[in-house]
Amino acid sequence: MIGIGHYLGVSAILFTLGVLGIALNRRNIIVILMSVELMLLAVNINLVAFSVFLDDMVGQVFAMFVLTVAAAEAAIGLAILVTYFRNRGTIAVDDARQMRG
Amino acid sequence: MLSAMILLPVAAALLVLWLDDAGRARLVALATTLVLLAMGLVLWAGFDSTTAAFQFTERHELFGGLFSWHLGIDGISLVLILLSVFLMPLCVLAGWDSIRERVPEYLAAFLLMEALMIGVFAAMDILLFYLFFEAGLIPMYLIIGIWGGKRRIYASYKFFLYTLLGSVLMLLAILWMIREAGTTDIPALMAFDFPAEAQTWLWLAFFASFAVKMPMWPVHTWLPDAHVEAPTAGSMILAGVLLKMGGYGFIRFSLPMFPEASVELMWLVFALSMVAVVYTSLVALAQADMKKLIAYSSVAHMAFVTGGLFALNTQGIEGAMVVMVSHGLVSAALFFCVGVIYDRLHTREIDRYGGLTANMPRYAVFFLLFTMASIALPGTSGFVGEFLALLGMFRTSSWLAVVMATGVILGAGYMLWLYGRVAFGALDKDDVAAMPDLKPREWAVMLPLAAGVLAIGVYPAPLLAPLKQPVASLVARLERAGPPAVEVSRPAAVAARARAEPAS
Amino acid sequence: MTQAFIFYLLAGVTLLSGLMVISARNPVHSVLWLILAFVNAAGLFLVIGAEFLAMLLVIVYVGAVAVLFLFVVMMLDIDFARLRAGVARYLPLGILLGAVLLVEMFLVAGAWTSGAIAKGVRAAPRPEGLSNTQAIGTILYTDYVFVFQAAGMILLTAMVGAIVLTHRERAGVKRQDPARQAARTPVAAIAVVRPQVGAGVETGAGVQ
Amino acid sequence: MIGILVFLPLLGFLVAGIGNRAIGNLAARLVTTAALFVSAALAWAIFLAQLGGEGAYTVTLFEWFTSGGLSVAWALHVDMLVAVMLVVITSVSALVHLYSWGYMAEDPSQPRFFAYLSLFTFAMLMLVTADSLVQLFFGWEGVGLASYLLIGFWYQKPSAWNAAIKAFIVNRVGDFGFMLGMFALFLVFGTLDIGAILGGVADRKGATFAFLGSEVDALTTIAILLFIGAMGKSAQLGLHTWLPDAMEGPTPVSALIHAATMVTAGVFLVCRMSPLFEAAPPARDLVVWVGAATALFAATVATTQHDIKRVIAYSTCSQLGFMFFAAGVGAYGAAMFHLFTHAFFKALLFLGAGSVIHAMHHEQDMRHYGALWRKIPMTFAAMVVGTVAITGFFYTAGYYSKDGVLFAAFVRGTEPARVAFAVGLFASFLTSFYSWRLMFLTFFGAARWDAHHHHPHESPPSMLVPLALLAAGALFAGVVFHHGFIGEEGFWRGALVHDPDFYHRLHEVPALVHHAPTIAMALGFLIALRQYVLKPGAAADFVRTFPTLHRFLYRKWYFDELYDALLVRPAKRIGGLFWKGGDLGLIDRFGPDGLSGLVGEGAAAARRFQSGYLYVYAMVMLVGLAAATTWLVTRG
Amino acid sequence: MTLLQSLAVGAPEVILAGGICVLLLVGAFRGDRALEGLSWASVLLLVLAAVPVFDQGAGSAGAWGGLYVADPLSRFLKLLVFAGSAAAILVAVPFLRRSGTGRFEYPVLVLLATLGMAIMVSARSLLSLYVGLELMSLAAYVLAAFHRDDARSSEAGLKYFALGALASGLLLYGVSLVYGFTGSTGFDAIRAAFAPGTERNLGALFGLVFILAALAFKISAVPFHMWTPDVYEGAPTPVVAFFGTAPKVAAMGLLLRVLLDPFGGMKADWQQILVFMSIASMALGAVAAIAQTNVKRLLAYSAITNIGFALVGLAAGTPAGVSAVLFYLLVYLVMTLGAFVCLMMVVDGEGRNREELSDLAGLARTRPGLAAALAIFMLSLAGIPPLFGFMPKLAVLSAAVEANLWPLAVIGVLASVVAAYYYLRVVKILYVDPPSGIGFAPVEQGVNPFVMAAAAAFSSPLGYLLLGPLMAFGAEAARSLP
Repeated sequence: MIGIGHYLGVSAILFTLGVLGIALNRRNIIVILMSVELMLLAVNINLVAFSVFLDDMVGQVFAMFVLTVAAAEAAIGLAILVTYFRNRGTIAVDDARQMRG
Repeated sequence: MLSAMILLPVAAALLVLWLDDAGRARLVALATTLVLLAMGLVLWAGFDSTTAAFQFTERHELFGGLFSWHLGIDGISLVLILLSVFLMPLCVLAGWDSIRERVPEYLAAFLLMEALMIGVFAAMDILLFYLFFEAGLIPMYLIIGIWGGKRRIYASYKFFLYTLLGSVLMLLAILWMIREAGTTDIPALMAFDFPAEAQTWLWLAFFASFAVKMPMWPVHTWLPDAHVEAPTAGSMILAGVLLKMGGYGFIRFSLPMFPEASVELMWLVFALSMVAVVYTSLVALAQADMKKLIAYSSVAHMAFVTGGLFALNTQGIEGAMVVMVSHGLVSAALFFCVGVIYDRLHTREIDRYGGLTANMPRYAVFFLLFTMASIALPGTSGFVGEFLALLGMFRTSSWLAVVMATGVILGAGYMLWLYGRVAFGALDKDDVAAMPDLKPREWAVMLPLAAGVLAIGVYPAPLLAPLKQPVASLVARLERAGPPAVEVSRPAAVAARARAEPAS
Repeated sequence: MTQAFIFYLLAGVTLLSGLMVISARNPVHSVLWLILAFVNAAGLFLVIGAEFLAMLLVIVYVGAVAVLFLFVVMMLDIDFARLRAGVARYLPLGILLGAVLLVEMFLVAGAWTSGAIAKGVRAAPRPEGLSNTQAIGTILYTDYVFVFQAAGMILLTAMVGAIVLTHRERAGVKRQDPARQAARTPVAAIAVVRPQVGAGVETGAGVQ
Repeated sequence: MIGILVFLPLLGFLVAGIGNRAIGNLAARLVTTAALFVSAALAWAIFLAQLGGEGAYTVTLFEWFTSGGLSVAWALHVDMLVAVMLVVITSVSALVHLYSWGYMAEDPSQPRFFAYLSLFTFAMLMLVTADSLVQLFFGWEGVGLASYLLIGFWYQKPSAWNAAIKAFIVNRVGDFGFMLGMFALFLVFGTLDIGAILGGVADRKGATFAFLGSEVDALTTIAILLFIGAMGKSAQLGLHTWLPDAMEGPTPVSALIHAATMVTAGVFLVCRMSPLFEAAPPARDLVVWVGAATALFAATVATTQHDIKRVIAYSTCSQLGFMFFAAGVGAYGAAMFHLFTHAFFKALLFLGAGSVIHAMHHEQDMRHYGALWRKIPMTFAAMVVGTVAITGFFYTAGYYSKDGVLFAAFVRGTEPARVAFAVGLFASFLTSFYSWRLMFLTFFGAARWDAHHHHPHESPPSMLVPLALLAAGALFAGVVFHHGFIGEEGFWRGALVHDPDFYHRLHEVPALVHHAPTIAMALGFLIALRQYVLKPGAAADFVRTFPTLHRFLYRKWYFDELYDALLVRPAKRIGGLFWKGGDLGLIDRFGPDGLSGLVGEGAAAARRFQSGYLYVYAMVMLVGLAAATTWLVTRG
Repeated sequence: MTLLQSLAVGAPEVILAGGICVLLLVGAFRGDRALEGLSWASVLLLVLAAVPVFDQGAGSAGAWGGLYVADPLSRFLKLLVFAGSAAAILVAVPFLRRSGTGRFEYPVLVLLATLGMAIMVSARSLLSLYVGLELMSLAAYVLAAFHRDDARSSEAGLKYFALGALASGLLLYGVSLVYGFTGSTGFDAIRAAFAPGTERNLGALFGLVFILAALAFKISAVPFHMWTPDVYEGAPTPVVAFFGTAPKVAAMGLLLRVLLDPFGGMKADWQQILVFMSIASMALGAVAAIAQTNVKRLLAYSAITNIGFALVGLAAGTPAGVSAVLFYLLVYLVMTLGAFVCLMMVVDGEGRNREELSDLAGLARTRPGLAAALAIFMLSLAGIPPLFGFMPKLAVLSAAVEANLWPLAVIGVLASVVAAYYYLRVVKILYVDPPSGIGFAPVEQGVNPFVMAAAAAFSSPLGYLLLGPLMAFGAEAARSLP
């Protein structure tokens, strides 16, 4: 049996990747949305791992809701992205600074 | 009665805004202030000077027990309320012609000021006091900001933020006091013994607020700017009453609530007062702007108040009170004097005037009277106050009295120099020569002020009478803290010491 | 041993794919890498014994979400040349932050023991003898029905939101409106004009 | 009676001042002058009553203010000392009022002038009748105010109002000492009632208190502080600079205020507080030193001045020095006597000078006079009387009083007293010299005025009558009163410290001493005669021979320049420095403006930081998160 | 507990959810013409949903298997949230019509967000917390981008979404850690895990920090505030009015509950973080607002400052502090709403909303009532006596002083002085500056002036008359936290 530490480690790395995908991205807003999905995936790995190692179902139920919400979130995110693209003709992160100060 | 005195001007302010007509607004404002003056006189007539207790008290639990609408006055409050209601009709008159824009708003601001001033002096709940104390900033900010001079924006911000900065620290101290004493009642707080080590901090926090309000050196620099930019009536009320809130604060809070800290830190007040007198008097000498000069003189006079209060004896405190009242009248009058000629020539530069005695003799007489009152000529109100204050200071510290007394010399210097340059000299400027003498409205402002100044100067007993008991109980309270005083060694004592020394 | 090998393989590929998702230049590639990451993560779930979630991941994510992404990327018709391959100015800071967080998370994760947690606190201990899917099913519609319904509202929100933001009725596009067609009567459709002699008829007058 | 006496001038002031142009010149003149004459009559009545042994009494009017242990009332006190002053004040004032009818006849603001004169008289009366030091201070400052107004009467002239301000401020320096003296008195005695204080002096001999960091003898300190006040008012050396400048005022003013009455208030104060000074020998010594120094200094300066009024002003200053050292040596009676006689002959001299000035159309420079005695003989006669009186010619008023002062100094015999005697003697010589110099330059020699512009004419009767009356006083006041003032019998009735034995010894001075003043006077007269009449040009030779000495004296020992350089200009410069450098440069710059600038910069930085870039925003969040987690981990 | 009981206890949410579906259907059929009707219907729905809240009395009742609780705190917050949402729906109509975005989905989305908030404030488990929070957030993202033809609105939505998603990622990661290290997502169980005497649970603490970060994002506390100014500026004004009120209240209430109830035992650990956030928010909000030229941006920084103040009370962590925070939220909600209503009424002759500070110049001469109200809101937000906004500041400072958090209190008052500057600047622009020359549209009819006047009266000294009941209300709600 693989120890929980492994799962948590994978999850942590994946989460960090997701976070950095948002924080370091200056190219492409879509990648930000994907980074969010990575973070949620990391969370799910965590939840499932804890659920299994605690011998408790709540974690998996929670993960399921996370999946559901993530889908909704993706939908809305993409919708906003589409609107934005229609208005501005670009999805470069660098360009999204009409409001600042 | 007191509630009515606070609510009436508020109602009048709303009425004035609603009327939205300059002429009627003026009449309403004047009538209101006169009614308040009458009410003030009724208070005075009904006041019992034989007790230090608060009178005309009323208490309504309007604020859910957090604090209460608790009003009442003792002699100290009474005197300052009288000062306020006395000055307000004159302020209304002072701006009668010279303010032409947005008159209803202007008068409403003044009426609100009056309500707040009365509130400050009548509040018997410390939070209620704070509310009134701070609230005054808003109308004054608008008065300076809207109807002020060229640099009014800077001046109004400086006024507002400076004073606010001082008083927020006081707010924290108030909160701590409420927590510690479990009450917001001022009389209860006055009777509460705060631990000595906490007193120092509380005292400093209150000091931050009142020192700015007074103002004391070196936090005085808002005052010249505010005065210079404010319209005449604004300066009058600012110098006449608002500055007194600082002195009132000291006497109502700092001294009775933190007597030990007051004794411990009196050196700080003394040092600042001494610096203030010399420093600001010299600065006043260097001014080319009339209002600025008078503003600096206010700082110097307020130093007499702080010095007198912290002499911690009867003469010092009573003297400080009289200085406050006197300065209220005199500085208001002086600012009005400036306003009178400013209305005619639209400059405050001293050198633009000269020789006014020739074409405005009556004006020159009044101006002279107030100048003399400002430099504490006996027979005017200024003397009684400064004399008593200095006498009180001498009893505590001769250094203090000596340095402060130099203010008497320097004060004569800058005021006479001002008067000389404005009223004396050859009338060689055409526009100055064309200035007409006092108009009836201006007479109506000058005369009561002059009467007040002289009356207090010659027979201040009615003014002093209500102060006796509160000051006596305050001094009794301070005695327990063991204030220092200059001791006179009588010969017997000297001899006894001389005998004792060889033996030991 | 085998299990460990499979775990490391899946985990390795997941992490690599994750890295590629955020570093690929072409968003289409990013989406594909994302799909790979999901599939591998589903594998990880299988390894640990959460088969229902594994399936869900593949179906919902790979089948729906990732495809949605792909669809949008294609639809937006992005000028990829304009998307410079720049790394953020804050790359060193970002990596430092990531490293700090990672180290701390490792530190914390390493401290986990189940021993400290009493069985009693568990809200839903895994029922004995039921499969993973069955176990989830038993509590999802009972204990968690409230959350389930709320999740429904979330999806409703997503739907409304997507429509609000992207759905537009295009002007100039002729649509069929059966109700209107059915309601059309001769009276509404025809106007009888009787012009004076020599006056003529203005075009369209009275005709909608 | 005393109330009417004191308040009649106030009434006159109010009528003339408020009525002003409405009631016209004549009404103003009439009301004020009439009031003063009534007052003068009352004053003489009171004086006679006192002579008749009525004794001291006090009329309390009403309470002024009380505070704690301090209680001050408005009250009018009368005793012999006060009665003497009342007589001097009201008489001279009444005559000056009358004189001004003519002197000010062409002035456009006569009601104002008469109002001021009456105001002054009222204040002076309040001063002398004061029963408490506070009321005395009221009068003290009141006369200062009136003096200020009168010096600046011709306010159009910058020199006039500058002189007025100078007078007020220099007096304030003295008042500074006076006030501190009062505070110390209250500290030590617990009261400011003069009677109570004088009664308590004996009790407090040797008492000490802490003053400016050192333990000082109470009575000495108080006496010195009060004396500083007296120095200011009486223009003693150091605080004398205002008096010559005060000559900018109309001449009747100079006669009344700056010769006969106000400037003697300091002497009056010392005499009034004589028991206190008696109990403070070091203070008395100081009084002697200062008085002697002033007598000498002013006399030397008077020898070189060209302005006729300035000469008389320095003369006054010098005579005040005499009075002080008389008081300092304990001869308060002699001091008061000199004050009394001086009032007559100095008022006479001033009014005479005024008559000359009037004749010469307000020309005051003696270099433009000469040979006037034929043109204005009455004035000349009056001036001669005044001059012989001041120089102490036999049996004139000055003869009695000045000799009394000098002999008292001699008899006292302490070291300062002996110095004072010597100095006084020399000053007498100078007095004689400059007085006659004035006479010769004005009335004799060649006419140095332009006959086309000046038509010297004798003054109207309204001016001559007062001259005549004062001349009579100058001649006979000494003869009539010297038995009383410095006699051995009980003239003063305890109103001041009076030691009959001491005065008895005045008559027993050695012959040389006895004749010394006369010799000095004669010497002065002769030298003046030689320099200015017999050998015209001798004076110019003297100036050429000792240019430095002459300039030193002519520039009044450079006091004005010194004060200007040491005090006035630095005050303005420091004021400017505090304002520009302190308020604006330091307090505002680093205080409100600095803080608001800092906040403004912070605001701009915050604005820049809010750059609009998503990744920056995310990064900030991560920084916050990492900081929090790190804090948790490291906290342990 | 039966389903029926749960439905009864959770009636507000049930009513809302049902109502939303009905309204959505109505809207789908009637189209955008139904905006007014739907708006009023939404308000009615909120009132209906509020009825059971009132009906539940003072007690505390759980439902839905421990995921949900109806206690005084949740009722307090729900009433505030419902009121804020109702106002945000009502006042929006004229604005939406003017800007061409008068779509019927607006009230529905607000209602959905409200439902999310209602769930959130009643959450008794991290699961319901998450779901509620996401429901609110997703609706909010859409609302931010609601003006879809406006690039600024889209950018606002985008930024809000991206950062919000990051925040919810953090939240979830935190939740997973807490779950893993305490073995449960229920608040009671978590609380038990931190009972006094237990070992310091670093993993769960870590989780808490992540959760805290996410909630701090929602209330825009520094350093999780960065989205606020941009979103406030870009999003349509009524939406910002909504953002500034109900969600802030709900998120703050949730933060109160989370920190004091499940994580109450770790106060020593989170208190310092909160103190820092509070200080940073007050200081940054006060300073950064000074240089702003856009009213909405200014109000964003004002929100940051005010949230910093509210956190002062939370950092104290005492019952007095909590009740002060709740009172603060109540007053803040009214003031902010009022300010935005005023802003929405600044319309020029061509029917465009003007949102630059310079546009307000001299408004006092052309629109005295509007200017007076706006001035009252500004001074009240600044907390200058005697305006009512002073009272909540006093309450939180008092709590800080009682908890001996002196640095916090001192920096708080100093920040309020700095903040007073920019609020005053608005007053100055309104009253002192010469008129901007914009021809303003005639005074608006309808409900907005009433809302504005009522809010202004509340924020003015008249509010003090309500002080007793309001404080009691807050204190009552505060009692449901341990």
